[in-house]
Amino acid sequence: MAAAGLNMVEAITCALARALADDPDVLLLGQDIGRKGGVFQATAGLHERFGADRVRDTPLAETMISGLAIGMATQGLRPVAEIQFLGFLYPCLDNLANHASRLRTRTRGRLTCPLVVRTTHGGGVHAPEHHSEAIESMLAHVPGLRTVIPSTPARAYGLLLAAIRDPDPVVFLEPTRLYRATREDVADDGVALPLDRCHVEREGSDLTLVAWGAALYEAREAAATLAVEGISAEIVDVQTIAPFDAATVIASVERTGRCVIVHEGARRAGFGAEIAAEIAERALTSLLAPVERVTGYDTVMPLPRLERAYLPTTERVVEACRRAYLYR
Amino acid sequence: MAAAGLNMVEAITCALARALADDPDVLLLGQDIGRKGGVFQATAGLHERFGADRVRDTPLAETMISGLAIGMATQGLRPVAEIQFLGFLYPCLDNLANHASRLRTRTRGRLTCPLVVRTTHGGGVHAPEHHSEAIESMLAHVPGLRTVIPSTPARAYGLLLAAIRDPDPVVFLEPTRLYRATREDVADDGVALPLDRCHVEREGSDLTLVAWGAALYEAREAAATLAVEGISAEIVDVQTIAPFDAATVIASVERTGRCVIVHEGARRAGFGAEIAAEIAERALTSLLAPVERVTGYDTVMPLPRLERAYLPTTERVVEACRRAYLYR
Amino acid sequence: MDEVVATFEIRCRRLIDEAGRPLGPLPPTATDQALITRLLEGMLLARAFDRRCVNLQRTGQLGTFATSLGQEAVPVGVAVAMHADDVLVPSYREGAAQIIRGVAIEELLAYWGGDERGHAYANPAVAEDLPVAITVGNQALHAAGVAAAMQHRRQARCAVCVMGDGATSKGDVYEAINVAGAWRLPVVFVVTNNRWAISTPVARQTGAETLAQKGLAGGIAALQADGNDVLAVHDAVGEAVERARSGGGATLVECLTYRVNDHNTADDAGRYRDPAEVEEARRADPIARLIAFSGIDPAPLEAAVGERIEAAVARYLAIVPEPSAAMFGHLHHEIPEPTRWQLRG
Amino acid sequence: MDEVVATFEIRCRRLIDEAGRPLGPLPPTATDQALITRLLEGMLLARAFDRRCVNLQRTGQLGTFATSLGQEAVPVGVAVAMHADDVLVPSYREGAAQIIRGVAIEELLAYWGGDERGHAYANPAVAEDLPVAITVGNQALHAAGVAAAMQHRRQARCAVCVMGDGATSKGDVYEAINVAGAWRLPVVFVVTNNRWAISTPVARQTGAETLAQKGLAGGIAALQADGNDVLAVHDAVGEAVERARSGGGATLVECLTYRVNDHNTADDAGRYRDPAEVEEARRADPIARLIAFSGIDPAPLEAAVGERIEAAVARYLAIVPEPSAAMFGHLHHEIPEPTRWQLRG
Ligand SMILES: Cc1ncc(C[n+]2csc(CCOP(=O)(O)OP(=O)(O)O)c2C)c(N)n1
Ligand SMILES: Cc1ncc(C[n+]2csc(CCOP(=O)(O)OP(=O)(O)O)c2C)c(N)n1
Ligand SMILES: [Mg+2]
Ligand SMILES: [Mg+2]
Repeated sequence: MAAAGLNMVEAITCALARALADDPDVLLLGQDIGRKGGVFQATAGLHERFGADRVRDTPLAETMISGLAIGMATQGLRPVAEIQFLGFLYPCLDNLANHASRLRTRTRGRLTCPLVVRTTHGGGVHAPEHHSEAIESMLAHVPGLRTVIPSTPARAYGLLLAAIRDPDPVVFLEPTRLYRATREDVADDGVALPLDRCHVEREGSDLTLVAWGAALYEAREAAATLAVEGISAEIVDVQTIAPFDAATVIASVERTGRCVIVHEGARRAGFGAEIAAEIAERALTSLLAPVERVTGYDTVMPLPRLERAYLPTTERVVEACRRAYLYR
Repeated sequence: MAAAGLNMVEAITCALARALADDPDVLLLGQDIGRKGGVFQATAGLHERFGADRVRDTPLAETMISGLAIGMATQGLRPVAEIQFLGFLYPCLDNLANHASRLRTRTRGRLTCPLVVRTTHGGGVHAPEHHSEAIESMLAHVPGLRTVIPSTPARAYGLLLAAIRDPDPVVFLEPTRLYRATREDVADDGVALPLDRCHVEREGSDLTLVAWGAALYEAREAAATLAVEGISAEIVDVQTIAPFDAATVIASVERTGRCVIVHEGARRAGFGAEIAAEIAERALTSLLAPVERVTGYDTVMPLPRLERAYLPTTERVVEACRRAYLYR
Repeated sequence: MDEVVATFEIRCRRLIDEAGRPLGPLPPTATDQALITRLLEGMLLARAFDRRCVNLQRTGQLGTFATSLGQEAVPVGVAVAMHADDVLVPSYREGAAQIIRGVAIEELLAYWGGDERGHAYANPAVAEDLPVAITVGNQALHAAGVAAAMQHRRQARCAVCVMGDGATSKGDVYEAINVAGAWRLPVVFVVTNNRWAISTPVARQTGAETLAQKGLAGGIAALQADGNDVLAVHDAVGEAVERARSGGGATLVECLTYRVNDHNTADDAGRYRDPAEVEEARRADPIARLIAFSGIDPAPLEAAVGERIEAAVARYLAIVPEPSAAMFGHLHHEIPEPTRWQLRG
Repeated sequence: MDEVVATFEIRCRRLIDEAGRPLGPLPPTATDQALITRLLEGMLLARAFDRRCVNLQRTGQLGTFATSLGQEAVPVGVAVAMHADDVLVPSYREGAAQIIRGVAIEELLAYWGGDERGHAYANPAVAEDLPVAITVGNQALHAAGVAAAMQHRRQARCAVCVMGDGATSKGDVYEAINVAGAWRLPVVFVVTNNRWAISTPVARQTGAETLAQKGLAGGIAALQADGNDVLAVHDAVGEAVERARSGGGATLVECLTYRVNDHNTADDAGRYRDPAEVEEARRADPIARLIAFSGIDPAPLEAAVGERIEAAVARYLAIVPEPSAAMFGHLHHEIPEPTRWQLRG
């Protein structure tokens, strides 16, 4: 956690500023993103720099934000909408699943929907109810919608630029717990990252740890602990949940033979299931141990007093990895 | 497909009538469920029999229907809401995921939410856009929400009664393609079926076919074809998607060693993934072949001209089963 | 103790009565023979198109279809009042408006026949118009977004959104009206109050005496028009369009009409509606009224419209089906690597 | 040609001015000393509770908290106007109303401290009241549903829903108003117009001149009240409650007040708001106004309120944490077999 560089919020602000500066069709909309700079300051200074027309405070209505962005996008604008917390995204699902993701198909390419919806992801920040969701798998089930979850400031920068430049709708989920957790040097060079590639962020030979967002940090800590025990863990940061680059995960599991998937959201029909299913179909013969999922439980994310008991911990990850490693 | 007996719509009407007659707290609400009897006639005659107070036409607003049902349920009523098609359920997700499924947890049992939302499931009836969705996996990801999909008239009757009597929220998805497809004798005996049990509807020894809703019929046809080839398929009708009775599927796969999952919805993060993941974790050593998923594709369900190309066909199921059977 | 802080009124515009007689001094448009002929031709087209579609549906050549019988003055008045560079955001009952704007009849047929290519609109005149909206009400926000884009680019254009009486119960529509008021968006919301939303009469849809007053909640201009008086519809919508295009903000125009047919070809209104009410409504027929007013002989127009439709039907029936891989072709701008294998079936 | 078909007016109720002087003949309630004392005590409680919560938050003993500073007349007027068997459906800024209705102060603290048991409400008097609503606006539909249940059972009761000015932009709120009008539901929607929704002033939230007129869209009764005049709030809400309970249908009461504090303890209003506006608003303080009107010495009430709060804080701080398995205990009426293993962690 370097002292220099940018934290994730700042990297996001930087990407937004670059997108606004580069492309006159880009505009931001959301609640309190103007003078206030957004509830997490992700748009701090942008209202002053680009004006109220391009950094637009909206009325308090999430359905409206999503529907407005669709209409704007059909006119060739590139709206980047902020929803304050992922728990407030539900009213947007109608527009995202029924329209944004379908407009190109519906009109056989005549109309397109180049919009981005930015919102938070995950818990662990002692927030009230509805402020800690991790429902990426619901979004991943929507054909035509890209879902991206960055895990570091630099990846947030590159992936957000890619999301804004993509000619189709993207939901960009920002792990709340990571907003200010780490700093790294981020070159503001306008270089986007690919939108359908998992990132192998640590090579290893004994097992594959697959994670994304803030849960990646538990995976990292687990890998460090396991390294001390002589277990070499490879870490794959999924980062683009949909489309999902199964090939990278499969290739890793083919090498390691073991896989533990870590995510914050509830287990049942969580995105870990998709990954495990791909492995069970495409890498079965390589598997030396059951594919384990270390996830949030199938219950409501508790209020702050119990939230730590809900989220996957490093210990749970380490234990699952040890079980996988020792499995014969 | 016996000539006698009830089709699924009639079985549903029958269950609704019984619930209304048995419990004064039960009431129905939805668009056009009164004099019109619902777009599929599921409430035909109930308005006349039970009155406009207990069979309530609502204004055209799905969010409203879900929110109203929650408020009613907190007062101890048991609202059974109809949403005309699953594609119009999206506006209800906010209330279902943020409130209905959480009210009991949120108040530590002080307030409860005994509501049912009935709507359609799946395609294949040449309907317009938004009338053919199969997004059960999105619902299955919501802790606290039960999701049920019946596959025969008798199971629809028993499961719907169970859903209405359950003291917590249930989404009840009725396969449109099955509404009038088959008839069977349904004893109107008020006997409910369990809400968290898969149903083994055909025993077999060579492989396990897991399906639900209308896709079960492709599984059945496939099993018949395979039988001719000397391959013995066991069929598990999941029927209660959430909570998901993995134990029944695991027990079957432990016996057969092979599993093919069939469902209509898109593949990525579809509920087939959850089932495959459970198998990869809990029955790995029993597996003699990769777990295959025969599903809708990861694209928008097409308009009628191409819908058949989207839906899983008996041939695709048979091929997957043959691959699994021949896998060495 | 109680001080009146705001007052509002809703007005209803009517130009000619059921017999086609002027109800007062008429606007200049009412003497514009070319315009009146266009309006009449449009309504005749609407009626003939609907009839042909129902016939195609009954013979298994088209999917479920919803006609505009008896309420043709609304889509026609709307389409004719719009400028070419405005954007139409229709529901599913404004085929006539789409055709008048430039959508090919065979494209509309293809769409209702279950083929997405029907929404591809080859004619550049309608390149920006939104396709048929099946989900009731969502399109109001899309229209507001289109309008916001126009405003953002300082264009003197507007979006015109058409919806039914039932749609006004959806929160989406209210949210659209509200943001249109807050941002003074160049958008016109036309509510076709045909008195029924499938089996629900408007009186059970809302406690509001008029649907126009829904506009008051967002602080936008709001009025009613006699929806069977095509001159009134044209006039009211035209005024709203000019207001929007000139920076004057949004308007809600409620057009009072009646759905004479069943909701669609899958519905049987006999189950829930008094036939006497329908008979009563038939007497207010917008086509007969305009003919009475104008004295124009409809026969030659009808003949021309009929030919145009038959030629389009022939083209429709000759359309070669898409290959099934087409369902993947436009999901994203290019098929993402991870799902490419699915193309092979 | 244009006929006026409907007219509406919005009235605003004010009973006493900023200096506590009557603005005209007062209702009998204004001479009811016991009532006035209750109202004053309630507002003092609200202020002291807020102050203590902020203090607990600053010292890490409570989560993010939103005070009602300057707008205490609304929750207090509302709670006192309700009958015991009505149901309160609050947002997150009506702690005072909840306490007056019977929620234990330590329960509220527990909730804001991150413990769901704070919503379990041991007091049967509030067994049916809805908990704090975090998602803005959803609660309006829940209130309509509660009211529909009461109506269904022919009970002479009502639901009272409180929301902010920002909430009125949500489609949910409109849909609730609309169904309340269509079904004549026994519900009162109280809009606390404190002029700000976080950093968004009400003028950018909507183009409507008043928020009361949102009610017109659903055909329900609608009025404003001076939200810093607790007698006016009590009177207007009381009238609406009686109307609802007696079958007269729904009302929207917009209470005009001001959010003197930051949005919550995580916000800094200095970034987006002119301090002069806040100073101006402070002068309209509802507590000072009622004291001026009534001549009641607040000191003894304040002392009693302070003691009550301190005792509750002590009980709050002594609460034994729940075991982590508690997060599973109330998901369903019983833990379903398939997820039972997760209990073991
Ligand atoms: C969101 C949504 N809910 C339900 C439906 C089913 N549905 C189709 S048309 C219709 C009635 C619409 O009535 P109205 O808005 O008055 O339009 P009209 O059909 O009279 O033109 C309904 C309920 C739908 N298409 N979309
Ligand atoms: C649906 C939803 N969107 C956004 C938020 C975040 N948020 C919390 S309070 C608030 C402002 C609410 O303003 P208002 O309704 O005026 O109530 P006030 O805070 O002034 O009491 C916002 C945007 C939320 N809680 N719920
Ligand atoms: Mg209608
Ligand atoms: Mg406010």
